[in-house]
Amino acid sequence: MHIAEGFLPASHAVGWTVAAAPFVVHGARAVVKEVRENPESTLLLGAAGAFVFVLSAIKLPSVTGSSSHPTGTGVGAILFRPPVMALLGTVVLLFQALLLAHGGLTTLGANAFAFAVVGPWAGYGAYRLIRAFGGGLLPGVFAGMVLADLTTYVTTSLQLALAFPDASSGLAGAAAKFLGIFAVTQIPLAIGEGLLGVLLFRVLTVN
Amino acid sequence: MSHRSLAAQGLVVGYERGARVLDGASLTVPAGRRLAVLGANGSGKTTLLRCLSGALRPTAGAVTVDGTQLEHSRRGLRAHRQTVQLVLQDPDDQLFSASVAQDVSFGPLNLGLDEAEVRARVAEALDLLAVDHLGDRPTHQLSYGERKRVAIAGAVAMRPCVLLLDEPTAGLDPSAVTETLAALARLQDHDSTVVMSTHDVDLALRWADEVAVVVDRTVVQGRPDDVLDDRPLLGRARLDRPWALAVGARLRALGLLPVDAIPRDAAGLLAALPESPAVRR
Amino acid sequence: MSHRSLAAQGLVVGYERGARVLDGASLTVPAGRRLAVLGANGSGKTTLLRCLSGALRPTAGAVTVDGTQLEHSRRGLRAHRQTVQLVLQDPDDQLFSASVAQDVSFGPLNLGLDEAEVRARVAEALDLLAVDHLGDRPTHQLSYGERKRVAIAGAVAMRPCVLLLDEPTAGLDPSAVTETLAALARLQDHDSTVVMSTHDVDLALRWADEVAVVVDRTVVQGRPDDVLDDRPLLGRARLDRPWALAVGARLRALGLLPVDAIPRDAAGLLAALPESPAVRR
Amino acid sequence: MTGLAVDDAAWTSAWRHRSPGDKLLLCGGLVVCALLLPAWPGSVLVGLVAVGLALGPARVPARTFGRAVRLPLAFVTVGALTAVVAVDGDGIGWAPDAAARAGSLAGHALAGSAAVLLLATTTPMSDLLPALRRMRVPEAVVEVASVVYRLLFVLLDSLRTIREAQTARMGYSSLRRSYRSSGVLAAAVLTRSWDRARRMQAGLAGRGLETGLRVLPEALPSSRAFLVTTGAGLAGIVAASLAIA
Repeated sequence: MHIAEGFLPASHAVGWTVAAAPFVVHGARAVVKEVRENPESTLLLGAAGAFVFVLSAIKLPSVTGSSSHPTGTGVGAILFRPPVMALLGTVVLLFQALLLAHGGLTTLGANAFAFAVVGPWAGYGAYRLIRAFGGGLLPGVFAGMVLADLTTYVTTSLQLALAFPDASSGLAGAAAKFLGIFAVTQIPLAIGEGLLGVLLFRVLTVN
Repeated sequence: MSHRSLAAQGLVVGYERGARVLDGASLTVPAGRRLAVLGANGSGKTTLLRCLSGALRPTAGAVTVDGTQLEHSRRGLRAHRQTVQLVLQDPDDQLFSASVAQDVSFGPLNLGLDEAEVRARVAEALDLLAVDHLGDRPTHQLSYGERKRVAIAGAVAMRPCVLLLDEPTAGLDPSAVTETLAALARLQDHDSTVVMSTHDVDLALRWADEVAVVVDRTVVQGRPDDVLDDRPLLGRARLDRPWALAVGARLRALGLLPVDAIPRDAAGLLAALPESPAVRR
Repeated sequence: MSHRSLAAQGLVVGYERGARVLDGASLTVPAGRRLAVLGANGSGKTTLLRCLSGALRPTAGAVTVDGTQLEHSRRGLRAHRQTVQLVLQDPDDQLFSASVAQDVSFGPLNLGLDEAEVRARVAEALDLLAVDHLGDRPTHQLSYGERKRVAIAGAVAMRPCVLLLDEPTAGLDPSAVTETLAALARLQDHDSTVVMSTHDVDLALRWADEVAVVVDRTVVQGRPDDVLDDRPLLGRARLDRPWALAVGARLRALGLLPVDAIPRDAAGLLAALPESPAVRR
Repeated sequence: MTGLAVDDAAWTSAWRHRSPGDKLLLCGGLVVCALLLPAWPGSVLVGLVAVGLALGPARVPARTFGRAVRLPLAFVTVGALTAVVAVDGDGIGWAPDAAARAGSLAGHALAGSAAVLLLATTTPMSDLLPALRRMRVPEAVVEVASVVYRLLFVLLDSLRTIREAQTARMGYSSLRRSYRSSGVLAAAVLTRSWDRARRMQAGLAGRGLETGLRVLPEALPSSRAFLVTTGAGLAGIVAASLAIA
């Protein structure tokens, strides 16, 4: 779930945009360099971005029957590395805002920070850590996908808490509220996304 | 598995973008007979087949199997899927597993059959489609024609009573068309009723026992030599008149063919014509 | 833009997986004449066209334009591209932009033309293909046939002297085939020599001035009514004999057609046959 | 092919041939007003203007607009309620001014969402992306984004078809099977995306891919009357808000 247009106060919207900018610009540089050396990679990167967009259209099956969609940034970070994902993730967010009314333009910075920066880096970090300690590909993918999904929602919750501190218990209380609503409920879905990632990579590695 | 009669009455399908795709379309697939669904691209052929298969729920109208109406409930659809299977035109969007055998086993596995039974179904389906030699090949290495037949095998492994095929011969070369038609004949003998959609009127005339033309959001059904000789209808449907009907009519008028001879293809026409009275070179 | 003569001599193309695709294939595209390249799926038609377009470098052999040999240098390829354009079978392989007009502008822009000239080329190409009404429609809302014609427009906007089309009519319904053929005729009048590959022998007989059959890794070129009547050759090429040649031969033998009449389609056959001697109903 | 409702609306809207720059200015102005002006009456005015323009002169189907606004509405409802609930050691209660704060939050967000939606339902992405170029976004990034826009429809189409084929073969008849099928589906779409990119490389090589994916945007000239009206309208909203608030 991305933060809707107009929901964040202007100062927060600007602040998060500034925070996300270095990562996105870094990603853009990587993309520009890649494309300059190899013009065909425009198509490959475009296909990667389209894949991440479309992945979020897959319904995660859930026990309760309510449906939810994967963020897809974990698999993107593992396949394309976090810098590229920072850019592709932002492009995907722009498309989600303008094609699905999911997210917004002034909240693009805040959403990019959660979805295209924190999620991919956390997921990629978890994946590398597990691989480095001798874990297999699939456990690495599982941890990467779960963490990318979960940290995205935790970041979004904290962004909201920062913007709307609780009237009586302040920041901590607000964090508890938003985490409770947006992140804790996400835990089973994050695990679902991890499972999806494992199944996806299992199919890919069999090929 | 046995031949079943599938029918649709008064189907109405409206797309969100405004215009209706089907508006009161009715169709009967007689058990055990070959039905060709004809129509130009965009006429609604695929929509009609998707309604028949249960994949698309019409706004109004009913789909029936041996008279029993299809319910769009979980349970109703599950039963329907074991009776009717649809194979779409593009095989690439239906082959989603790594190897041919794996892909064909997808349906039987989901039916909860045991391993031996799944293997038997896969072997049977590959055999019926004459692609048993491809069993352990990766799907992406197959030619277009092979992929099309493997996609059909995936549906056949569900042992459907009625098999709906959307443009099974489109894009195939003549020998692949011949092989596909031979496979369909085997399926028919194996008690699956086969329906195919096509815009190839010559093929429809040659193959079908009955044709259904999708035109003006509805369906006109009848005998191939009647319906495909109806020029105003064909004009509205943006289809051609099969050459064999045009040439056959003239040759009958010339007295070269018996008045009741309606050849359906070149071989039939040549067989019906008298041998040459002239000296052969 | 003017008609040019494109030719290939002794092309050898070997795939990594072992077997050769072409082995000594030669072909001449006479300037301003319609050439149909015929072959079963997998025969090497597409490979041949890709060699002619410069997209694929043959292991041995040469491609020439008006006698000048194609160099596979950056510079040589760039010059070749302005003379010869290839349109692939699947339009989705060539349409990368969601806006039809933007997609068609891609080629002319790469030629370094100024904006006004690019706009003129885009308008001309859309007009020649009779898809000018689609200019501001998104690619993803177009039908398959419309996408195919827009993909051709993308190549036509480069104003090629020779246009190579891989299966331009595959998957199209009769009216879309008619429209595509009409567009090709306009291109021909507009001084582009048109080559199409197909496995539809009836279409090749009807359309082509010359045919080239890709068979056994090489090419047999000649007049349609000769080459497509060569049954041993067609057998090796896994192609059918066009019905019009088979039926025409019998009717000539029966004395119903003049000895020199070789009808190429139903209309030609009916026109060449005598009017009915019998009383019409 | 079935597309996305908002995108379909953009391609057929009566404002399709208006300059994307003009529409960006209008919608951007409305978004800023929604964000900065007091919710009463600023957000209300912005919301009314955005919806009025979309359903009126731009002729966006009301159904499309209404459906698209559901997603932000859900977020705003949950988010605003959470923001105005107070928690402390004693338990949960409403924060002071809960109703007013929730109303203001919802007002800003819904007005802003309506303004963005006005842009989204009148301007296809392929008109907007060239505008990014003028905002000094690197050419390569704009080209990647335009390929994303084209391919996402191709992949969405594959996704829908594959899912339909899986469903027909009972792939979603239990939770376990649903998971397995979804994994296979995701992998299949990923391989399709690679395959598509590879095939497009071959397909575009002959048209000069080595110099990038430059295209010529349609000539959609700016309208002075539109700009003047936009300026006056935005000024009016600001003035009215400051006067009333």
